[in-house]
Amino acid sequence: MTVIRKLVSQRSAALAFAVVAGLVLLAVAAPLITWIAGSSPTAFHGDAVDPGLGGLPRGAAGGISARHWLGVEPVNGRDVLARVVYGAQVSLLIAVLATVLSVLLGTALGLVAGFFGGWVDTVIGRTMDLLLSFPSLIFMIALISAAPGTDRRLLLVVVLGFFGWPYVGRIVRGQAMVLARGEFVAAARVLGASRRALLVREVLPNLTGPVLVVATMSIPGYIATEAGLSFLGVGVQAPTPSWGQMIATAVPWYASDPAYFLIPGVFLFVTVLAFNVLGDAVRDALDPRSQRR
Amino acid sequence: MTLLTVRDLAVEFRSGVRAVDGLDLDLDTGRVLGVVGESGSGKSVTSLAVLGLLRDAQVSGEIRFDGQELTALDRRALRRLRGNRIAMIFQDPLSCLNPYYSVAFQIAEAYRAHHRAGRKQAHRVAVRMLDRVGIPEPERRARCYPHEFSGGMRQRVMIAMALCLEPDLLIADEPTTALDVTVQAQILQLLRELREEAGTAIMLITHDMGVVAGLADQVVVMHQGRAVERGPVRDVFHRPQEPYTRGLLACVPRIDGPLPDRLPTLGAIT
Amino acid sequence: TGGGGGAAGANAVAVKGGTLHVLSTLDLEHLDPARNYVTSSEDVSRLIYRTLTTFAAAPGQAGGKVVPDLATDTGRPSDGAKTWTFTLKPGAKFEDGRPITSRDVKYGVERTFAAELPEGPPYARMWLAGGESYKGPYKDPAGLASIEAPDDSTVVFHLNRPVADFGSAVSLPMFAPVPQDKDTGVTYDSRPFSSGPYKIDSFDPKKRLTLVRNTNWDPATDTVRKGLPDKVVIDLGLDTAVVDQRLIAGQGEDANAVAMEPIGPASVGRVLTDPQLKSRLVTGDSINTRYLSINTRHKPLDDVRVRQAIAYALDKDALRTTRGGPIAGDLATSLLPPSLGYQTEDPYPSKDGRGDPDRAKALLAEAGHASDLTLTLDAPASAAGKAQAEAVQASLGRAGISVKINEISSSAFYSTVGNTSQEHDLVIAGWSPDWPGASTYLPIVFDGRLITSQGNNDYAQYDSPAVEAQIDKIAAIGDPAAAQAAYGQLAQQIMQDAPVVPFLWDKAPILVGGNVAGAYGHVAYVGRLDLVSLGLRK
Amino acid sequence: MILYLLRRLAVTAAILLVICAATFAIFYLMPADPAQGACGKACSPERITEIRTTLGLNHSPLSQFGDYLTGIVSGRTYGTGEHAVNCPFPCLGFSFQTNQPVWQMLTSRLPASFSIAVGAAVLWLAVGVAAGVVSALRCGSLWDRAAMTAALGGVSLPIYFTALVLQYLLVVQLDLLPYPQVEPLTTDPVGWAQSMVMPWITLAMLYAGIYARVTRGEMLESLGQNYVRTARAKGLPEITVVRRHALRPALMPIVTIFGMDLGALLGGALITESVFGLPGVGKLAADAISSADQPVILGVTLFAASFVVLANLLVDLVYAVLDPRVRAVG
Amino acid sequence: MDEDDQRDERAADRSPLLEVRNLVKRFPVRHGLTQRLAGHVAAVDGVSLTVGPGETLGLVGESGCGKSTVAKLITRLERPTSGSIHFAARDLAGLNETALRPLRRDLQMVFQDPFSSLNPRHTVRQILAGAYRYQGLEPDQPAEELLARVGLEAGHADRHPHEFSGGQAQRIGIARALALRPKLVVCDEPVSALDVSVQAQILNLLRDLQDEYGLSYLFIAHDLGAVRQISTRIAVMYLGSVVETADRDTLFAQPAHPYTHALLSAVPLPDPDLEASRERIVLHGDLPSPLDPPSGCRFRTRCLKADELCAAERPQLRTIALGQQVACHYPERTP
Ligand SMILES: Nc1ncnc2c1ncn2[C@@H]1O[C@H](COP(=O)(O)OP(=O)(O)OP(=O)(O)O)[C@@H](O)[C@H]1O
Ligand SMILES: Nc1ncnc2c1ncn2[C@@H]1O[C@H](COP(=O)(O)OP(=O)(O)OP(=O)(O)O)[C@@H](O)[C@H]1O
Ligand SMILES: [Mg+2]
Ligand SMILES: [Mg+2]
Repeated sequence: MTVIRKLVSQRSAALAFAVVAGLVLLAVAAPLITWIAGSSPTAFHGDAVDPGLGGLPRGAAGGISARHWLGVEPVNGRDVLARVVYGAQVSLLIAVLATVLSVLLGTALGLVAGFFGGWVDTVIGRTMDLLLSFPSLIFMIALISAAPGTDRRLLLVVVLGFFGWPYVGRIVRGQAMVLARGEFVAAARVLGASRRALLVREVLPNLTGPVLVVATMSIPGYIATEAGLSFLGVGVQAPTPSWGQMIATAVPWYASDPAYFLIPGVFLFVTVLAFNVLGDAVRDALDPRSQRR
Repeated sequence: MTLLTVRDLAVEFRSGVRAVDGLDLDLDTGRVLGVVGESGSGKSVTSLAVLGLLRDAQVSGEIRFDGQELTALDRRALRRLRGNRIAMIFQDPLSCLNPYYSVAFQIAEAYRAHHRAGRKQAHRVAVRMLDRVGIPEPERRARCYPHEFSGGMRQRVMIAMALCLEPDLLIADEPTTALDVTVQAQILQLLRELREEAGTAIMLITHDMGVVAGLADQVVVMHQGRAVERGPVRDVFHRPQEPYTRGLLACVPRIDGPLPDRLPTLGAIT
Repeated sequence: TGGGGGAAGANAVAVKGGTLHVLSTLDLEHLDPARNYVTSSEDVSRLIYRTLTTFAAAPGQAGGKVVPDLATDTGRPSDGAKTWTFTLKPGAKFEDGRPITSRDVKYGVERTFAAELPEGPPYARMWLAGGESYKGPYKDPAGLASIEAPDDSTVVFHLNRPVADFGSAVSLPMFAPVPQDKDTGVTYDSRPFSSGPYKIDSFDPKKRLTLVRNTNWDPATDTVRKGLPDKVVIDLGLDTAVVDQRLIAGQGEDANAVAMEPIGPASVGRVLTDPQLKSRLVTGDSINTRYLSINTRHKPLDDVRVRQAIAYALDKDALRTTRGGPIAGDLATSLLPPSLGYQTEDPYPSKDGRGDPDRAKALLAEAGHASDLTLTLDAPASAAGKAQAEAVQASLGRAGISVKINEISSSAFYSTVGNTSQEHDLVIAGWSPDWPGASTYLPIVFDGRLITSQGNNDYAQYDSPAVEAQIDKIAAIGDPAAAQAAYGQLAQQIMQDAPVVPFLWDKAPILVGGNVAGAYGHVAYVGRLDLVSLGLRK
Repeated sequence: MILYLLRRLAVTAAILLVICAATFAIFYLMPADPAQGACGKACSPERITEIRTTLGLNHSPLSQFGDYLTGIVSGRTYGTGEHAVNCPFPCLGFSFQTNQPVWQMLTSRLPASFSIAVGAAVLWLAVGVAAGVVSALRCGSLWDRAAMTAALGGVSLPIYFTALVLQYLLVVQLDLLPYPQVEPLTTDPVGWAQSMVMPWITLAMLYAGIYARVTRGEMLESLGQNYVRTARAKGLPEITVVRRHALRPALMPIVTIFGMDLGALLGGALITESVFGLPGVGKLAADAISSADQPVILGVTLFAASFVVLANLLVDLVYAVLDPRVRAVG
Repeated sequence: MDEDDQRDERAADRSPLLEVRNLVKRFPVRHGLTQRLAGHVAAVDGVSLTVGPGETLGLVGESGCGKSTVAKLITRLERPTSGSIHFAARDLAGLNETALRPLRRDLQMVFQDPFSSLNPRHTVRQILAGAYRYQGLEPDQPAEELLARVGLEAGHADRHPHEFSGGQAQRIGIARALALRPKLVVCDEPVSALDVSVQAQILNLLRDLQDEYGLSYLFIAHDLGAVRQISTRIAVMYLGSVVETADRDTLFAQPAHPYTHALLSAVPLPDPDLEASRERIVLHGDLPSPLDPPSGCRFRTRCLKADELCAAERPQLRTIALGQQVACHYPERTP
């Protein structure tokens, strides 16, 4: 709890926290927002675009109007606001779930590797090295495009989580290794603690800090990677919106309809930035050593 | 002749900690001043304050070295004084030596910072100093890196580095705390010899009353940033005036003399 | 915009020399004549090798006319169009100066039978007598007896059935001559031996093809190709936006450049609103029809009412907008485009082609599928493919049909949907006849007897005995005009069953650089520029 | 040391083998049939069988994998007879879509990737490390805060976003640069540089941010070390203290991440190359994936992984040279 | 050795609580980048010890001589390479963790670093409860009572370790060790990390607890003063082996091993006059590397008396006086 107090006492962190909270709210309240704005993320509005000009939105700045607060998509005239808020839902959910998955895997395996050492460590450590040396982006794309028919969102979570766990695992392993040599673990062993008790009761609670930090730090990474994969054409499938996919479809339009490109881009940037600031702040708050502000 | 005079020294950190609070010290040329006190009493901060090495801290009071007011010196002048006229050795010799450079390089570096000397010449000085502090095979060992030395050897290297410029004052901050007794005895012996040979004044910071007793002429007992008692070693050890000093002397279990059933302690449980 | 294929810089004079740049977003899939069966590759290969006949180098419908190329005429049929004789022009040479002989033509056609060289058109295998069992010259060096080369300049084809437009068929690259000693098998693809005005200097697939003048090409023997630039550089695999923007900016070398493909929807607005740019836009008609194919073998799509409901529901205008709006072509109302000279009335009309969801719902209700109808649409995983798929999704959604999109990698798209077990309910497809006319269209796409488990073209898996009988009947008609009229009726007959919903007759709006002359869209190359006529002004 | 090197190389080879096997396995899970891709539009069932035979797809996965590995070390031939396709050593597969050995495609793409990676690396190292050092020295100052905010911004910007905004500004709006194209350095140095500027900046913005932050952290760490205090106590000039005693140790972890980053980039900057349409290894991968050209995907994956793994090895060796603690015993 | 035990005045009538014989522990040592196996360190190289009921055996020696390893072997935090550890009539050396668990109640440990031996995430109450929990027992006394025993207040029970001073934290560590009412407590340098004044408090506390509960201690330290203060018998270690054991007073008055002698003379005395007059034996050189120990007598490289015999033959511990054993060919004191 002191962590949160420390966080809020920093202006930048408080701001980042507010942005993140706002985004989560935006994502959760997406149906409400679209209901208020009277739009839907999938409905076409052929009248809002000009087919004679290749489907460019009618009106200035990407068709921003009272009906479409953030304008419409070219060609099909879908409401950008609705897509942005629903996209937030998808992007955040994927990132959070991928984080959960990678943290679970990474913590469990890193803990076991660091604590037991020996061949267990060798096997897990080598696996992590292996995964880390994978050209993961290429691999993710190949993997995702190789598995048609499945729910892309689920697939993204699994793939991101799978390629992400070694980053968590490496940190946890290092920490667990130090902790396992700690005298309090020796003390518990002298008291007769079983290995499971040592892992779960003694070592694990001490990992919450570092795990919290990597988790916070990896969320922006996943948001960006999900967006990047969508950008490369293997993201969330239509008509479900995600920010990366919006940017990807906007790419050809960046010169003729910059607003369409900029709006999801700015949302993505701000989100990733906010999470990064927050991650930094969490790390500083948990690490008494660092006076790095 | 007084070499170092500290008057009303106060150090306050940005965090609000007042580590030193109105400290006075005097050290004569060629003498050894023992500064003792418990952990956190401000010994190290005092020594760093003398060298102007404190960061994030407000230093007030007078520090007069050989007639010069150090607090008034600009950075360049202070830098020229460091190493050259006032040298320092620290508690943990491993972390105080840069792991990336050979010990000879680090000694020569100190020499070259104050003398116009070529690499070769500085290296020769370094080897000579290593020899002088009792490192066997100095030629070969000069090219070694700190991690290849034992704790005692590293402290010898630190001493060699401190003494290569023949300073007037050596500040030794717990030079033997990290060492074993037999090695400590070696280092103390070395300091004794050096003091006799070179006449270097030493400010010896330690929490070990025995070390002070064996080396110092004068002693200052520090407690919570102040000097609670000062005087010639004999007086302070045999006739401590302050209860704190008395407690400090009594609570250390000794290897000689009568064996008390319970050790006297200083104050309440902390 | 309108028909006829506007020709930018038509009255400007192109001079000989210079380097022409072509900017392409695609790759040249195959340059080997045996495998070359994609319009853009065909267009490019016309610079490199010659065929017995070829299309006239002319804008508009005139370009659909087949004219002699290596041959002296468009072929002399005999034996009720079962035997076709061609005489080679004297003086035509390969890039090394050797004369082109009938044996080279015979060998070139024989190569197309080799399994190592797949993907080419099926006509030789279908029509040449004994073609079913011939395995190509690598396995069977004796050659195919039904191709005769009695002397150096005569080649005779013996067919297993009468083929009235065989003279058009030999315009395909597969009828290009290949000298046997220059055949490098599979690797011939990257360096075919030149008989046209240019030869390959270097080819880096997906990157760049550089063509330089073939000094042994004699313009006197060639009435079609102009061969003006000294060098043609084709950049491949560029981004659509980049091609558009480079040509819009038109600076430096890009003034000497043309686009290979139509401008992207995102650039339409900018080009059309700028008169200077608009003047550099060449719009070519094509004979391509795009349609939504409905798998008639899947339930409940076997019910014609459901298919008709889809035909009513489809918002053709939205689909066209994904391709750039009106400039991308006219809304299709029937199977055969007006550019082939057909009447076009829509059996499933709607206002402005926006679809009629109410009619659709009514039909669905009648068929008992008012709700809960979920269909899967196969779409290529390209930007355009996705945009079209979403448009289909949205417009059928209005009629209560929910559509799931199944993205398929572009390169595997046709082979996947051509696999009857892998194909889903709906496919966005289209057909461009191999030469103007319906004979390489309706009989191939809608003849249920041709459905194969793999490599299928009848994505609707439409199999109507009545239609098949009609196809056989038309095949026997000798008079081209009568055949054309009969195909028109056939098209209408097919439309009643709604196996496909045509939505667009393509046009190709293509940007050309300011210094390029002689640019026009060629109807046989889906409206894209006829590369053989291009030249630089200075 | 030689023994160690051999062992490391063996481990490296083993890792690559596993990566290779994993990638290979994925393609067996893939419903798309490589033969179907090569067969194309007008594909008859008989043809597909013949193609499968030529490609060896009728063998068991394991023996195909064996063939693949054999190909890498000794080259291989697809099909039989006079017109069989020869894929010389090192045969990372053969693309029947482009009719080129994958190795040839990779090597023809390498110069572009190399130019992008090395140029960007120089830029980000210069900017990132310098900014990080200054920030650490002026920790808490206005400059520090500004630089770190910028760095965080750089880290948070999606690459393709930066890339396109750059292109919009520099090319479309200001007309300062042409659209990136591939000009070989040797024939057209100016054109080469012009086309590289944007990829460099794009990548450098991201990595300079990362490096500035890491450098700052490491510098603060090393500035707090006792040996820095010793150096000051010796009376060394501050510049020497910083350069020799603080920066040098701080650079060690940077060497590690630099090696890894550069290794990964040499294996292709997927997004950057795709956005700017530069024909590097990354673009090759993207194209191969979109056209399901499996031999190429497999080859690129392996190729890119070898860079990472080799970079790993190299970093360790560099460490051994730079860090006497690692060097001495061994 | 049985005879020696019989001669031991305290343990004469009872069998020893802990009897360690020829304990050996080797660690593989890997080096550098290559992680090459450089050899084995014999951290403990044939140590024999006994601790009787109610007795405190002090174990002194310089850094790296293997004191902590002995402690870890006895508490079975490490598995011995060879040798036996008889405790409560069982040999701990070969037992597995499950078999050890009940025995652990009687054999507890206090660690050097008071903070790192307490789990920073647990409250004091949780830490103390762990003692029972890990044994599968219900706590028989509340945390407050345990705290009171070591001189802490009940209010401290719900705090986290970092809220305590070093001395207080060490008291918590002691309370934890005592929760199960063990017979023997191994204390591995329990006071070295503490300030002098706090050191005295902890030493007094240990003494009080011993009197109260009849505990035995194996008290490890490098500080001879502290060892003298608390021990009844003292063993001196050098490079993995015990070179001398003696009653406390004998050891300080008449050290028999040259190393013990040098060690005692190296301890600075807090008395300027004594310091000035005292005869100093300054050993030359460093402790040899345990990776590559000298042949014969381990101490010979630094010993003034060493000769060929010392290089050739490793001296065994032998009794030279009542309660005094020494491993030296030329002890200062002969029987
Ligand atoms: N950089 C700093 N910032 C804030 N407080 C500090 C800093 N350095 C030292 N202090 C505080 O100043 C006080 C005196 O510290 P100092 O290091 O001088 O003690 P010491 O007598 O040398 O103790 P020890 O024997 O443990 O070395 C301590 O309370 C310490 O917490
Ligand atoms: N796990 C281990 N692996 C390898 N060597 C070890 C291990 N533990 C201890 N050693 C080595 O064994 C020797 C004895 O170590 P030990 O910790 O027992 O010494 P100590 O007497 O307790 O020293 P200190 O006074 O520094 O605590 C040392 O040389 C040490 O380096
Ligand atoms: Mg200190
Ligand atoms: Mg120890």
